[in-house]
Amino acid sequence: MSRIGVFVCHCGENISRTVDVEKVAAAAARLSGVAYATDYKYMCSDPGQGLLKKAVAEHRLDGIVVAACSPRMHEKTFRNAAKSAGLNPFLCEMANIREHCSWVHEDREEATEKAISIVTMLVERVKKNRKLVPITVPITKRSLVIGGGIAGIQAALDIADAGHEVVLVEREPSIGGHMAQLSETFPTLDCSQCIMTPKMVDVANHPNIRLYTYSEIENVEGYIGNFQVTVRKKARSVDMDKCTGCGVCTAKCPQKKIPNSFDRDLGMRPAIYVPFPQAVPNTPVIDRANCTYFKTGKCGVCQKVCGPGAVDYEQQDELVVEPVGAIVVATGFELYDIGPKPAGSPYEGYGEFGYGTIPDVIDGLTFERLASASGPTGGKIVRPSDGKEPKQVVFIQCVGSRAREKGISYCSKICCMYTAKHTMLYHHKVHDGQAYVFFMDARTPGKNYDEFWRRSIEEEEAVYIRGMVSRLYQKGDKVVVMGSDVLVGVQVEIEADLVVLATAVQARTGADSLAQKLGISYDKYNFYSEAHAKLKPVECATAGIYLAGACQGPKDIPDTVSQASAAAAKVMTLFAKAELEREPIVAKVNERNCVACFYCKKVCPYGAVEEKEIRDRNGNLIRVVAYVNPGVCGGCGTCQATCPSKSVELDGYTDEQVIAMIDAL
Amino acid sequence: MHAEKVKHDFEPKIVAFVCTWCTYAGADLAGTSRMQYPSNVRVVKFPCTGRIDPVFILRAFQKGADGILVSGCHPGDCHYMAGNFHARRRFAAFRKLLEFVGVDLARLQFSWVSAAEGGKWVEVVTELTERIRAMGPLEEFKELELEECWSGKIDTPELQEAYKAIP
Amino acid sequence: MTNTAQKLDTIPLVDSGYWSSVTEAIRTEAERLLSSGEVTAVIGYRAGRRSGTALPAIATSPEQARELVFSPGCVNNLALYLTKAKKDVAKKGKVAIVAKGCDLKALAGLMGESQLKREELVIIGVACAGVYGASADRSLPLSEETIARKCRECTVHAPEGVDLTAGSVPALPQLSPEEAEELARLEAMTPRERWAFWTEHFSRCVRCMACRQVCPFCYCEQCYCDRNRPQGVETSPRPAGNTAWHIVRGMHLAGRCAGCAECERACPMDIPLNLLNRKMAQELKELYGHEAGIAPKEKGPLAEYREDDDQSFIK
Amino acid sequence: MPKMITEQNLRALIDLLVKEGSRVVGPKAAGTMTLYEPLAAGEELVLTELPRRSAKEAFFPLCETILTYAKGEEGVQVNDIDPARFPETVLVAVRPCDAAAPGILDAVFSWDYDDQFYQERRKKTAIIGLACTKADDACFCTAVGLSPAETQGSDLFLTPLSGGGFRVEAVTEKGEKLLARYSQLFGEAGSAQPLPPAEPGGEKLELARIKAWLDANFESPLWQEIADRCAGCGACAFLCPACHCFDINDEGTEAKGARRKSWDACGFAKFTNHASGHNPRDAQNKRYRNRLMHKFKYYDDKFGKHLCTGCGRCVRACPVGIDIKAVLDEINSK
Repeated sequence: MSRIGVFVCHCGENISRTVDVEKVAAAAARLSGVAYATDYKYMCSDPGQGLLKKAVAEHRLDGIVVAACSPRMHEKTFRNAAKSAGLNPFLCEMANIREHCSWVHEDREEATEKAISIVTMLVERVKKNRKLVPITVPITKRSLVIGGGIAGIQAALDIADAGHEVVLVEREPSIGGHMAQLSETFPTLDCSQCIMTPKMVDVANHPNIRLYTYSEIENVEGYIGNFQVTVRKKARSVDMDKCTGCGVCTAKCPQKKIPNSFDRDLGMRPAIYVPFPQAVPNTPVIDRANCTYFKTGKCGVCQKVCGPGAVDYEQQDELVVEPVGAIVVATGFELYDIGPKPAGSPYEGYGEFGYGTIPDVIDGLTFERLASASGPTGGKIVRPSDGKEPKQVVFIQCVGSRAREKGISYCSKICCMYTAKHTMLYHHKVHDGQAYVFFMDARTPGKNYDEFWRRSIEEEEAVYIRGMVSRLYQKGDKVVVMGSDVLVGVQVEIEADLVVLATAVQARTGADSLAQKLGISYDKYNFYSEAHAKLKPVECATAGIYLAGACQGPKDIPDTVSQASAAAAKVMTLFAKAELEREPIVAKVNERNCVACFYCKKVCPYGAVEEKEIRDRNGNLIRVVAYVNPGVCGGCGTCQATCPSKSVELDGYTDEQVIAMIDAL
Repeated sequence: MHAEKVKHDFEPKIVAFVCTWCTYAGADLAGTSRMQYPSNVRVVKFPCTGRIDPVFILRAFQKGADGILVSGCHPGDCHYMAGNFHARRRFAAFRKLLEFVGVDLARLQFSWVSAAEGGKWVEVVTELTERIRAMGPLEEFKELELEECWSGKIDTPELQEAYKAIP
Repeated sequence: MTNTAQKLDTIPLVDSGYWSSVTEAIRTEAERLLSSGEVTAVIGYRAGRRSGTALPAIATSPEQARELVFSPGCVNNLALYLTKAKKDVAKKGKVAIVAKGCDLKALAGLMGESQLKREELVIIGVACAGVYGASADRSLPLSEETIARKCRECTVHAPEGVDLTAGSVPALPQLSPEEAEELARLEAMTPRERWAFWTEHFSRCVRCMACRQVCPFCYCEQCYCDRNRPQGVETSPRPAGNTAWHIVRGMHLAGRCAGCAECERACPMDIPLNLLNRKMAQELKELYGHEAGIAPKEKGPLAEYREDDDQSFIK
Repeated sequence: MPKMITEQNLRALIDLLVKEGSRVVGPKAAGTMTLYEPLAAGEELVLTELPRRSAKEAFFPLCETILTYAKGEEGVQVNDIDPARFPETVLVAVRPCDAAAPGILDAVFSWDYDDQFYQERRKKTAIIGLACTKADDACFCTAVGLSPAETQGSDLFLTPLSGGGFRVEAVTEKGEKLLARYSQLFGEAGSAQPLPPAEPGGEKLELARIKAWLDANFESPLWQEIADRCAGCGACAFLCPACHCFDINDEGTEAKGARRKSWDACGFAKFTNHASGHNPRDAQNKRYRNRLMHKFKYYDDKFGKHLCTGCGRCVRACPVGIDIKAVLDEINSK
């Protein structure tokens, strides 16, 4: 006979307001196998936990049901309390009578009745719970960082500085990401490159960092502490070991008219190129799609001029397998394309803003390149159409962001600040120019942010117009901006020389397919999901994978760097242990009953099921059975539901436990 | 204005088999958002819909459930990558079998409710409860549960009374 | 005239020479296999004591091979004897098996479930004209009246992928698909009517487990429905437990059943069990294009998925 | 002077018995077959076919509840099923092979343990037997010492008459009482001749010889040979009029439930499975051997009877064609 203890929590009044907790405790006390039942104001408080521990000893309890909030909230708390009372923590269960009962029902009688029935089900379940012991698995103390922007760089440097090897994988030929494209940064107006490039160099020189640029993640297998990551090193056509970075090839390349995407297509680059002068590594890459040699088989100039003989047209993609114990995902963002609705995109476009058809309508990142001293115009702000200095510039905020009708309802977070910065940069460079900003409201929560924004208005003379723009059109060499000023209540029409759109930050194209390789979840905008919005903002629900930067959601640089360091800290925490302890919610095979049909193996999403040979003392094969690798098993239980004879069972969710609950209905 | 609480003649037993990551969390969200829904539903938590054995559905019907909800993560959102895909096929097949045996499928609801869809949880549970309330108790299984083979049937009223007390 | 109709029903589907030629082919091959030592046993049929009956036989010597027969009484799916449920036969070593088309599907299914290896098996395929139904009058020849329901819709008279085919398929008339018609009749009923149909049948079930024991796919060491901790399905032969048992059985066989209808034939209470299996097969074909065939499949329809599988039933 | 009853009156007798509150059980159409089932009216009686299941169910139900329990405020409450309340039953048109069975089973159900459930039902049941006038190739009652006209086991025995109706014979006191009580329905037999009894074919068995062989052949290749074919189901045992093994199961939860007794079969792999996991009859050959030994040796050793009435049901039902008569023939010839 079981000796279960039932503890009914009032949760202040959160539960007791609608549930008669005393009645629940009294009903629980009458249940078969319940040795003790009580109610208490706050079970999660110290005295509450103390009460539980005392009861375990006094009443020799062998199982506990805490009827309180969601197990997602406090299961750990109470299992730890049970553990410190000398009970196996897995003999403690929570009956959710708050989120699933008191908060969602008003009728006291009904809610009380439901609470009693929830407690009854959990009591029956606990009777069938078994003691479980945490599983330990070894940890490979190397880390993978995906993405070489500021987030990835920061995370990689922190982990590497702690003495652990880091594999940093970047898709582009150089690390640096979006931050390398920026001119100056808010709210201090530091030169982005000045603070960024030293970090890039640190990465290149760090003995603990193995850098793969122009590379992508091909495949990820394994689990926390033991991932096997396959990296595809795309053919660069230049041997990185031989190349000295002298730059002769790029200078001699006859094909020079290729729009440079790093400069938002404003500048041109050759077919063999480094994306920007401070690139790390400073090794060129051949853009095979635009290279004459690759297109026609003729040319070959770069190879001829290369002193060290580094140019290699025959180079193939290479697959490298890296064993790592933790993964930091820092793949960043891209900007919302505001042209006419692209085919297949879930978002409505902004055809009415003429982007792509009116040359002097640009986005914020393009403006950054115009304002950048190392940009295509050398930092001179000119119009793309005719190279003239614009005297009236209209900035439009929330283009795409917070536009539910266009398919995106979130705030991109950084646009208010960078637009304020843009008006300043513009005013610094074009003293007689006038900046106008159409905005919904200014969001400036951050250290020195509001001051910065006010300065753009008060000192840098930007004119902020609260209202939305309805249409843009070309009139002569001007772009007419038609909008409304909702404060004054009038229609506004401005003949601008240049229009800058603060377009929404969105997840990278292909973010979903990377997530599927990694086995992490993502939201409907393809931003990666953290395990808990508040308490686990860096961890993914998939153990051993952490998030840094804008791949999780729009972020500015300070937040990105903070999160990157936090992710690094999480990795270091993991690596601080010799072995990893994991929840023992894993499947186990009953070898006696297993008939080796291997349906479990066919359905296991983790590839955790292996074929195990059972041999006699002389080594003769008796039979083959299934074996679940506890380190690899994710604990979903699909195997058990599929196994016809239930010869594989998921600890913590056994048939006995489930059927006990059903029978207690 | 506070609406008068309506008392119904029949309050169905509704059982919900849910995964812990999406639907259980969605139901939690409905709670933290203080949404209101009928109190008929009893939740049985699983790690994943992939763990939900059709036997559980059958057993719950046998043990008195008038309606059953099975709910998990939307396709592509499974915490375990593919558990819900396997579950989807399994239940697509199982519901056909139940239907063929004569179970009215209006009593068996499947849904995807994400951790963010507290509102959808409320909607699904409310709709199912109301539907079953209108349909009345699931007599088929309840009658069957009391049935005996002729030779083991207890004919006297006293024994029948005693017998009825058995689950 | 009813008389003529009656006669049409009882006209032999094949002439008796067909049976003896298949029998002779099986005997010759079995004798060869056993005397050469290629196999240690041949699983086939021999004649029963009662006229018109045949029963599974395991021939281990050339003399016993001469006793093998093929007749309309050879109703059993011998694939059963290669499963783990029949460990004793497996112990005999490499074996040969006589298999009708429907049995071949079961063999393929077992191979897909890692229970058999093709290379460890000699298959003597039978060019099969059909066998008796469970209630047939065995004093009559195989005719439209006496043929088993499953054989009326057989699509695998000629075996494929076998080591030797015994006999050749005679010309056979098209027979009306009785089982398909019965299935359609049930599908057209209301749920209440179907419930009445099935619960009446299930209430007669005595839980003799013949359906399970003759099923080539019920090779579990420990049947789920025999468990008592937990008791997922009541073991007592009461209508409730019987219904649960047959539903669970139907589900466990969904996507695996090869359609041999042995469960139905073995049932002493005449429960039309194959209708359940057939219904599931039909649904899985419609939903996922799955069909039991004579080529082993790596995964069954319920062990795989497509991201765009139908989910119109999910809210 | 022998009595007779017309078919019409036989049906009227059933109607009358039902009206008086008796449970009347007899062959009744059930789907594709005939089964012994309670009759609501005389017209339901089927006289042409041997029921698929035996009549043992009337004494030894397929599944019966022996107690129920519920845990309440004052501890566990147990409700024992009281056999005294079992209904008075008349079994009608029982074939000799079925009628002979209770006479065999009485021994075991009143041996070391008095099975009240069986005995009470037995006491309250009157059996009206019916002679067989046709047999099929599975029937072998004559081979095991019975016959299609055997009256043993019946209280009242009916033999079909050539001109219709049945000659009626009171075999026991119970039968005579029935005859007296409903005398209005019975007439004088007159000169109508009984139809000749059926003649089951097949070899006669020397049961003593068979037993002698069984005594000496606990180990024999025969058992493995049969086991190789046996699928391990319970069809034979469940249809057999003499098989009487049962299992007792508690079904329900800790809070409430029922203890049920239901048929079991020695062919099942888990039949002798111990709680420890040990299974003394761990292979099918041991199980089939036990089946035959129990029927023709152990029961004989203990009670001087054999557990077979030659009804042939197991022969007809075995899905893998195991024919107990053929097995006995083989042993007989050894």
